[in-house]
Amino acid sequence: MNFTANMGDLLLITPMIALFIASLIPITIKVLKGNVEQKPIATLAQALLGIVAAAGFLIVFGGSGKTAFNDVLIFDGITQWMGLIALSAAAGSMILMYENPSTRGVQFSELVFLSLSSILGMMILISALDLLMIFIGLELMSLSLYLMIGMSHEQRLAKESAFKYFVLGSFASAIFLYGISFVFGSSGQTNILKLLEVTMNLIQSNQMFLFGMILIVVGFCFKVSIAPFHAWTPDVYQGAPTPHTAFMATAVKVVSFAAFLRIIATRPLIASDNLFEVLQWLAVITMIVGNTAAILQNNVKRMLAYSSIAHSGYLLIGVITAGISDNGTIGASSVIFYLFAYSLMTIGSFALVSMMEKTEDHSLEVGDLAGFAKKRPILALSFAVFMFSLAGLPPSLGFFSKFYLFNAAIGEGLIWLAIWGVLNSVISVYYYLRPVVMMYMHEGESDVASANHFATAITIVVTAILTLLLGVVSGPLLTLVESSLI
Amino acid sequence: MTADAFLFWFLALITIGGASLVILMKNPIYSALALVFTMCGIAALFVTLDAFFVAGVQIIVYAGAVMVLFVMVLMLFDLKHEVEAFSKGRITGAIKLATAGLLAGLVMGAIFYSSTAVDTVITKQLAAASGDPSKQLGMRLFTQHIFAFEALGILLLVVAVGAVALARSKGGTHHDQR
Amino acid sequence: MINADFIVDVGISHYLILSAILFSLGMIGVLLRKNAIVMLMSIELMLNAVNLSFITFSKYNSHIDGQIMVFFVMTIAAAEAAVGLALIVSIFKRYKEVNIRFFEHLKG
Amino acid sequence: MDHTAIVSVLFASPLLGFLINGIRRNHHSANVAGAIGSLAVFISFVCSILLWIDLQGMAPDARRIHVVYGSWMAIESLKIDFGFWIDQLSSLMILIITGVGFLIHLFSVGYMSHDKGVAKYFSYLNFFIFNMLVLVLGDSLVTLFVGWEGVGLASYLLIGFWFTDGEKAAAGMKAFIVNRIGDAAFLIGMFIFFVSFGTLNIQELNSMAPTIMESTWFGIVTLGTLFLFGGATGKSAQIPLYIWLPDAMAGPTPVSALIHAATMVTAGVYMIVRLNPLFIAAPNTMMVIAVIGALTVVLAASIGIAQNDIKKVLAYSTVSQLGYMFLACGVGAFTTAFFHLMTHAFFKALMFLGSGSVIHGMEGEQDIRKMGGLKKYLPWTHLTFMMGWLAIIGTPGFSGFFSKDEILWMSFHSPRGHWALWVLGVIGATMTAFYMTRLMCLTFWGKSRVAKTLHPHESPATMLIPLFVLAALSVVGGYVGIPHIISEILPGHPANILEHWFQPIIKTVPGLVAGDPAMEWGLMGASVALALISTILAYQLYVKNPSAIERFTQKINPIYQLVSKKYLVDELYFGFIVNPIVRLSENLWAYIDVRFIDKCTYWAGDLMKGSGSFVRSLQNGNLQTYAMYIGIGLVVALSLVMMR
Amino acid sequence: MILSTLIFLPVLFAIVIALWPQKSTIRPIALGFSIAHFIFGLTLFREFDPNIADLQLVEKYMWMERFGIQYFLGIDGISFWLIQLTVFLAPLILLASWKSIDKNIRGFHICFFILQTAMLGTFLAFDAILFYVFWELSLIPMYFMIGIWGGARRIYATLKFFIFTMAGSLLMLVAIIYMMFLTQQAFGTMSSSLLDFYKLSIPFIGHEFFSMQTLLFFAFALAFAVKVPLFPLHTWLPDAHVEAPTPGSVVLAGVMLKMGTYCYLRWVLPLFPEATEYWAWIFIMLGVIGIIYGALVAMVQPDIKKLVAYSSVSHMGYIIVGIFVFNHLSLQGSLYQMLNHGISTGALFILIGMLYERTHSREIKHYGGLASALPIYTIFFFIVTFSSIAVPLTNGFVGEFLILLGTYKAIPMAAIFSVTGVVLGAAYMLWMCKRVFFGEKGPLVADAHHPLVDLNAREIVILVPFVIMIFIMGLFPNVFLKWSEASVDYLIKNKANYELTIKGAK
Repeated sequence: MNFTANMGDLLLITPMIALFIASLIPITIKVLKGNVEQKPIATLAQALLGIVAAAGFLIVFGGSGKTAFNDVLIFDGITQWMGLIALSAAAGSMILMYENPSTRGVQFSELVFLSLSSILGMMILISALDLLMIFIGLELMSLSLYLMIGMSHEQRLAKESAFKYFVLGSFASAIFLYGISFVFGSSGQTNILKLLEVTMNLIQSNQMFLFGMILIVVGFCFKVSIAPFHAWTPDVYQGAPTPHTAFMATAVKVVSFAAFLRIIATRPLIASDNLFEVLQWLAVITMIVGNTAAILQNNVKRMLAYSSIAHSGYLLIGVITAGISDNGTIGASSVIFYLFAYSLMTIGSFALVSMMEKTEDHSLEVGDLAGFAKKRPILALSFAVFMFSLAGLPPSLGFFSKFYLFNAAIGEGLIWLAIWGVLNSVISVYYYLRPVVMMYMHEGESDVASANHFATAITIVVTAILTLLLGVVSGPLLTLVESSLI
Repeated sequence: MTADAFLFWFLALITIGGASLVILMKNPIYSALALVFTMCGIAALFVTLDAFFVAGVQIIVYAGAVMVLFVMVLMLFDLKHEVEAFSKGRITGAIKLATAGLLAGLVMGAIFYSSTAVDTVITKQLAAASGDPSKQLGMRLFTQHIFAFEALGILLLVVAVGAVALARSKGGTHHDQR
Repeated sequence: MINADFIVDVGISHYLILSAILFSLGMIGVLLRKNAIVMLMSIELMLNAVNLSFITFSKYNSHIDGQIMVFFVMTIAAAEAAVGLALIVSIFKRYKEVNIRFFEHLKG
Repeated sequence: MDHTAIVSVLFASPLLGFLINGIRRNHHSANVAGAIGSLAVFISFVCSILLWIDLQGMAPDARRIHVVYGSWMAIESLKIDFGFWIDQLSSLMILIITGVGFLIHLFSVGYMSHDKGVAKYFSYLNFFIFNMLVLVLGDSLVTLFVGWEGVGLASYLLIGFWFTDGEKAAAGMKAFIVNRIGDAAFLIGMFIFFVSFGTLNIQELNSMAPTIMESTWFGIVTLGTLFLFGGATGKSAQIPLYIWLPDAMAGPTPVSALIHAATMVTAGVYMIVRLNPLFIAAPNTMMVIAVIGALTVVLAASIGIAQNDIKKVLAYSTVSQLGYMFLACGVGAFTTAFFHLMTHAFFKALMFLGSGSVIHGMEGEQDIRKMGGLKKYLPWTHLTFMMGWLAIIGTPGFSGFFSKDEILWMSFHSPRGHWALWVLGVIGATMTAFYMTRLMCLTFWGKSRVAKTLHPHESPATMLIPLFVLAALSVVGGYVGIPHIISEILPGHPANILEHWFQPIIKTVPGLVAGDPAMEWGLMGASVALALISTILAYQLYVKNPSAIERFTQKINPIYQLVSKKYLVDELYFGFIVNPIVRLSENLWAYIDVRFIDKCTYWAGDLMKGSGSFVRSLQNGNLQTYAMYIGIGLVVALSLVMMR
Repeated sequence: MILSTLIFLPVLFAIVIALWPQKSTIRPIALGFSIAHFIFGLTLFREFDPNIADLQLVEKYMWMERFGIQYFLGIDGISFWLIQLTVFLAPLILLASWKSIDKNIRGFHICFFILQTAMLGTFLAFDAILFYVFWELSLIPMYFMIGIWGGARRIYATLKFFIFTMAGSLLMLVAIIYMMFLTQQAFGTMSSSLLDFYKLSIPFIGHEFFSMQTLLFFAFALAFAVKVPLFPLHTWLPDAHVEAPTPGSVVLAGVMLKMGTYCYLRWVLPLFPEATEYWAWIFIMLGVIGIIYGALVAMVQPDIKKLVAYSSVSHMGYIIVGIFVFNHLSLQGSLYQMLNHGISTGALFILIGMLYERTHSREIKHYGGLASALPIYTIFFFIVTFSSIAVPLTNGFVGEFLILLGTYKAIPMAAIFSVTGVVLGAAYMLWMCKRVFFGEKGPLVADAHHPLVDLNAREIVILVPFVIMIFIMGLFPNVFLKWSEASVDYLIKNKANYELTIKGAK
C-alpha cells in the first residue's frame, strides 16, 4: 500500500513520457511562434521522433513482465508487442495525415498533439492492469480521437461521424463502467491480478460478478467492433478523414484487442461456459455481418470498414482461444501476429485510399479505381497485394496470420469456429477482388491526386513488400512473440 | 420507518422523478433543470452512504460546472422549433423501452440472486480505516492511484486543447481561422 | 416482494436497484430523445447511476477505492461533456440543427 | 527374305504410300499419285503372295508366322505387343485385301483422274489398306482393334472425301459414330475376356476357349462374344447398326467397292471366324448371330428392291450378303462364311466398280431410273457387270452359287441351324435375284431413259482391266470351295481346297454329321429354282412389261413407300434415339448446368448479397438505432449467460 | 537443389522480365527462358531413378519450427511426368500467345511464370502447408490471366473461377491444420510433412459420416473435386475456358486441372485409405456421370471452346474413375490420361485460339467449309481431334483403354457406362468438326474481304510438337509408363498403410 514512485517505475513508463513530451513540442512551438504553424514536415518529424523514441524505450524497458505504480501497469510481452504494432501503425497513419487533404496544413500541430495523446492513451491501455487504468486509457484514447475526427477539414460527414462515435462511445463507456462497478462491488477489487485470485469462486457463485464481467466484455466488444456492437464502425470509418480511419482501424483496434485479450485471457473466466459460448457466437455473427455487408459496398472506405469488422470476428476467435487454452500464449501470439499483419495491410490500403482522395470531401468509390493499374502499376500491384492478403491468400502475410489463428483455434478444439472462419474467407474474396477487378480489368483514367504524396507512396510500397515477404519468414517471428509471452 | 429509510425513499423519488423528467421533457432547458435535481438527489444519496467528499464534488462539478455548460450551450443555440422530442417508430420505440426495461430487470435479478454473496463480501470486509474519509481518500489517490491521477491530468489537458482546436477548426465556431 | 421489510430495511439492494433504474432511464434517454444535447444529458445520467452504484459498493465493501473511482468518473464525465458539447457546437454551426435525425448521411 | 522383313514391307509400303501422297499432295499430278498408291498396294500384294507361298511350304499344322515388333503396352498382367500373326486365315485375307485393293486402286486411277484431291484420295486409300492389314494380322484383340478403328477412320475420311457437300460429310460422321457404338461394345467384349482369361492374345484366347459349351446367357464367354458381335454389327453393318452403310455410298465409288463391299465391312465376319473356338463355346451367341444375320439378309434385300440409286441397291445388297456371312457364322459354318466373304469380295467389288464405270460413263448420274439400255454404250462394263450379277443371284457354276448354297445348306443342316433360318435365307436369295435383275434391267437393258444431253461412254482401260480381272474371279472364284456333293459329280472330284486349308485352325461345331445328299440336292434345287423364277419375273416386269410394275407399285403404294424409304429406320433412330439425346443434352445444359448448378451458386451469392443488404438495412444511419443494437446485444448476451 | 531451381527459376524469369527495359524484346526473352526451363527440366531424366518407388531428389529444410512446417520437396513416379508436361507446354504456350496477347505483354509473362512456379510447386511439395501455399498461389496469376486478357465476360468468369476453387480448398486448410495436431498427438511434435501424415492411422468408422477420417477425406476431396472439376462442381470450367485467352485455357486445361487429379493420388488415397475405399463409389459415380454428362452437354454447345471445355469435364471424369477404382491398370491409365488430356486438349485450345485470331468468332454456326479454306489447319485439327476421341495409335486411346480396362476389372458396370463416353466423345467432336470444317462455307469463311490465311511457320512450329507427342505417346506408352511404374506399383501394394521413404535415407 505504501507507495513511492521509484526510478524503476519511471523507466518503465518512459515510452509514455516520450510521447507526452513529443506531443507538447509542436503545439508549444506554435504557441511560441504566435499561433503560426511551423512547417508541417517539422511537426511530423517531431511526432515521429517521439514515436520512435517511445518504441525504442518500449523495446528496451518493456517486455520484462514488471509491474509499475503498485500493480496498475504491467509491461509484459503483450504490452511490448502490441505497443510496437500500435506505434508503427500510428506512425504510418501520421504520415498519411501529413499528406491527406482533409488533415494537412492548418492545425496540424493540434492534430499531432491529439494523435500523440491518443497514442499515449493506447500505451496506458495496453499496459493497464487495473480496470480503472483501462478506463482512463480508453477515455484518453477515445476523447482525443473524437476531437481529431471533429477537426477534419471535411465538414459534413466528419462531424457526423465524430458525433456518432462520441455518443456511442460514451454510451459504451457507461456500460463498461457499470460493469466495473459490479466487478468492484462483488470482489472489492479493480486490479486484474488480484481479481484473478477470487474470480474462480465468484464467477460460479456470484451473479453480480458475472454480470459485471459481461458488461465489461460488451464494452470491449464495442471498441473492437464485434457485432452487434459494431454499428458505429462503418459510419465512423467512412466519415472520418482517411488517415484517422487508418489510425482507428489499426492502432485503436490493436490496443483494444490487447486490453480485451488481457481481460479474457484471465483464464478463470472460462468457468462460465456460457460466456464463452456467447463469445463464439458473437465471433461468428461478426464475421458474417462484416463480410456480407462488405459485398454490397461501393465506397472503398466503407468496404474496408466492414472488412475490418469481419477481421474483428476472426480475431475474436483468437481471443477466445487464448481464453480457453491452458497457456494462453498460442492464442495470444496468434492474435498479436494477426493484428500485426492486419495493421500492415490496412495501413497500406487506407494509404492508397488517402492518396486517391483529390479533395477533402472526395470519397473514393470502387468504380473510381478503374484503369488504375495502367496508370500506376506499382501502386496498383501493392493494393492488389493488400487485397489478396486481406482475403488470406498465400503466400501473403494475411494467409499466414490466418493460418496461425486457425491453427491455434483448432488446437483448442474450436474447429467449428475455424470452419466458419474459412467459409467467411470465401465470402470476403468476392469483395476484396472487386477493387482488383476494377484496377486491372476495367478501362479507366483513374489516378492518384495531383498533390505530392511521396511519403504516402513510400508507405504503401513498404507495407506491400512487407506484406508479401514477411509471411514466408514469419515462423521465427511468431516464435519470438510466443516466447516473449510466457 | 426509520429516518434513513425515509430519506432513501424520498431521495429515490427525487432522483427517479428527476431522471424521468430529463427524458420526458420536451424542452431541453427543462430537461437540464430536471437533471440538476437528479444530481442533487444523487449527491444527497452519496451523503447517506457516508461519502461526503464525493457528494461535495458531485454538487460542484456536476450540478455546478457541467450543468452550467449544458445550459450555456442550450441558451447559445436558442432552440425553439423542436416539435418532436422523441424519435419516431413505434416498434423500435417499444423495443428500445423493452431493452432498457429488460436491462434493469436483469440487473435486479442479478442483485437478488447474489445478495447473499454480497452480504458475505460485506461481512468479510474489515471496518473502514479510521480517520477522516477525505484524508483517506486523498492518501489513496496520491499513492495507489498516482499514475491514474497524472493520466487524468493529461486527459484534461487534451480535452482543453482539443476543444479549443475543434472550435477553431474549419466548420467550427471561428470561421476566420481558415 | 414489496412488503414492509423491503420498505423499512433499506440496504445495498435498494441503492443498486435505484442505480439500475437510473441507468435504464438514462439509456432510454439516449435511445429515444432526438435532441443531441438531451442525449448527452442522458449519458451523464447513466454515468451518475454508475457513480451511485460505485459509492454503494464502496460503502458496503468499506473500500475507499469506490469513491476514488467516482472521483475519476466524474472528472472524465465532465471532460466528456466538454468534448461532446464542443462537438455539438461545431455541428450546430454547420447544420444549424441538433436533431440527430439530420445526422443520417452515413449509412448502408 | 525372312518373314519379318516381308511383313515389314507389307506394312511399310501402304504406310509410305500414305505418307508420300499425304505430304506431297499438292505437288503431284494425278497419275503420279495413282501410281504411287497402286504400287504401294501392289508391293503389299506381292508380299502377301510371298507369305502365302511360305505358308504353303510349311507343315499343315504349323502354318504360322508370328512377327513381333516389340511391346506396345505392358502393365501388370496386360501385355500387348505390336505382334502380327500370319496363318491360313489371315494370309488368305490379306491376299484378298491387297489383291482386290490393288485392282480398285488401279480402277481409281482412271475414275478419280479428274478430281483435284486425287493424291489425298490415294493416301487415304493406302491408309485404309494399312489399317486393314493391321486388323487382319493383329495377334491380339487390341491390335485388331487398332486396325478396326483405323479402318473406321479411313472410312470416315473417304466417305466424307467430298466434304464440301454437307450431306456427304454427315454420312462420314454417321459411319464413324455408328461404328463407334459397335466399337464400344467391342471394347467391353475385350474387357470381359481380359478379366476372365487374363489375356487378349487371340491365339491364347482360342486355345483357352472352354471345351464345354456355355449354355447360360450370362456366362463369360457368351457375354464376351455377344459384345464382340455387337462390335461386328457396327463394322459389318448388321441389324441394328447397318444404317450407316447405305449412307456411306456418299464416298467415291471405288471406296464403296473396296471398303464398303469387299474388305472393311467383312471385318466383323473375319473377327468371328478368327475367334471361332470362342464362339463355338457360346451356342447362345451363335444363335443370336444366326438370327440377326438371317433377318438382316431379308430386311436389306427387301429394301434393295425399292431403291433407285445404283449404289444404294448395291449397298443394301452388301448388307444382305453380309447377313449371309453372319448366318453362316451363326450356324457354325465358319469356313463357308469366309468362303462367301471371299466370293462376295470378288463379285461385289466387281459390281461396285462396274457401277462406278456406269457412273463415270454417265458423268455422275446414279439414278437407275434415268439409265436403261446402257448395254449399247458400255459393252464391256455390261459384260463384266453381268458376271457379277450371275454370281450374286447364285447361278450354278458361278462363285456366288457355291458359297451361298453352302450357307443355306449349313443353316438347315448344322446342329446350330434351323429350318426357319434356311427359309429366311432362301427368301433373301429370291429377293436378291429379283432386285439384282431389276438393277440389270433398269441399267443395262430395256429402253434407254438417258437424258438427251448425256452421252454415255465406255471407261478407259485402267478402269476396265480391274473389271475383267474381278469378273474372272467372280466366275471361277467359287471353285476353291466346291461343296462335297457337287465335287462328287464333277470330273476328278476336286477337293474343297478351302476347307482343307482351314482345317487346322477352324473348328467345326460339335455334333455336325454328314448330311443326306438327297436332302441337300433338294434344297439346292429349291433355292435355285426360286431364284430363277424371281429373275424371270423381274426381267418380265422391268424389261418386257414396265407398265405392270408401275401398276403394281401403285396398288401397294403404302408398302412400296415404306420399303423405298427403308422402313423409316433412319427416321426411327433419329426420332427415338438421336433427337431425344440431343434434346436431352440441350435440356441437361439448360436445366442442370445453367438453371440448377449455376443457379445454386447464384443463390449462394444472392443469399450473401441478401444478408448483406439486410445488414445494410439495419445500418440505417441513425445512431439511436445503433445504440439500440448495443442494448439488444447486451440484453441478449446477459440473458444467455445468466439464465442457464 | 534441382527441384528448387526448377520451381523458382520462373520467379527469376518473372523478375527479369519485370525489369527488362525494352518492351519489344520481352516475347523472345520469355520464350528463351521457357525453353531453358524446359531443357533444365530434362535433367530430371538423368537424376530421377524410375526403378524405385522412393521419394527422390528430396530437399528438406525446417521452415517454421514452431509448427513443424518444412520446406520439403520431392519427386516420385507419380509427379514425374506432370512436371515434364508443365515445362513442355510452357514454350508452346508462349509461342501461341505471340499474337493473341497484345496488351500488357510484360504483365502477361510475369503472370505466366509465376503460374509455372505455383504449378510446379504444387506437384513437388511434400509438406502440407507448402503445398497449400503453392496450390492457392496458382489461383492468383490465373485470375489475372483470365481477367485481364480474357473475353467479354471475363470478369464474371474469373471471379467464378476464383471463388469456386478457393471455396473448395479452404476446408482443406482446416483439415490440414487438424492433421497437424494429429501428428502432434501421435509423434509428440507437430509436423505438416506429408510423410508424417502418411504415418498416421486415422480412426475410421464406416457407417458414420461424422467420423474423423471421413470428414478429413471429404475436406480434401472437395478441394480437389472443384479443381478437377468433378460433376456437379464443374460449371466454372466452361466459363473460365471460354473467357480465358488461349494461353490461359491451355494452362488451365493442360496443367491446372491435373493438379486436382494428381492431388487425389498424392493426398487423398494414401492418407485416407479406408474412407477412400468406403466412399469411392460416390466419386466413381460422379466420374461416370461427368463422363456422360460432359459429353452430352458438349454435344449441344454453340461455342467451340465451350464444347472443348465440356469435353474436358468428360475426360477428367475418366481420370477420376480410374483413380478411385484404384488398381494398377486404372491408375497407370489415369496418370497417362492426365498427360494425354494436357496435350490433346491443350492443342485443341491452341488451335481454337488460332482460328479465333483469324475470325474473332468461336460460334460453330459462323463456320462451315473451313477445310477447303485452311487445309493445313484442318489436318492438325483432325489429328488432335482423333487423339481427343481416343483413336488407337494416338495417345488418347492408351489412357482410356487402360482406365476402362482397369475399371472393368473392378466395377464392370462403371466401365460399361463409361464406355458410352467413347461413343459420345466421337459424336460431339465429329459433329462439331462436320459443322466447322465441312459442308458449305459459312459466313465467316466465305467472307471475301477477309480471306483466311492458313497456318504460318510459327503456328506450325507450335503444333508439330503436340502432334509428335500424340503419336509417340500412342505408339510407345511403355516408355512413359516405365517412369511411373514403380511408384504406382508401390502405391497399390501398400494402399492400406502407405508410407514413402526418402531415397538414400534408409
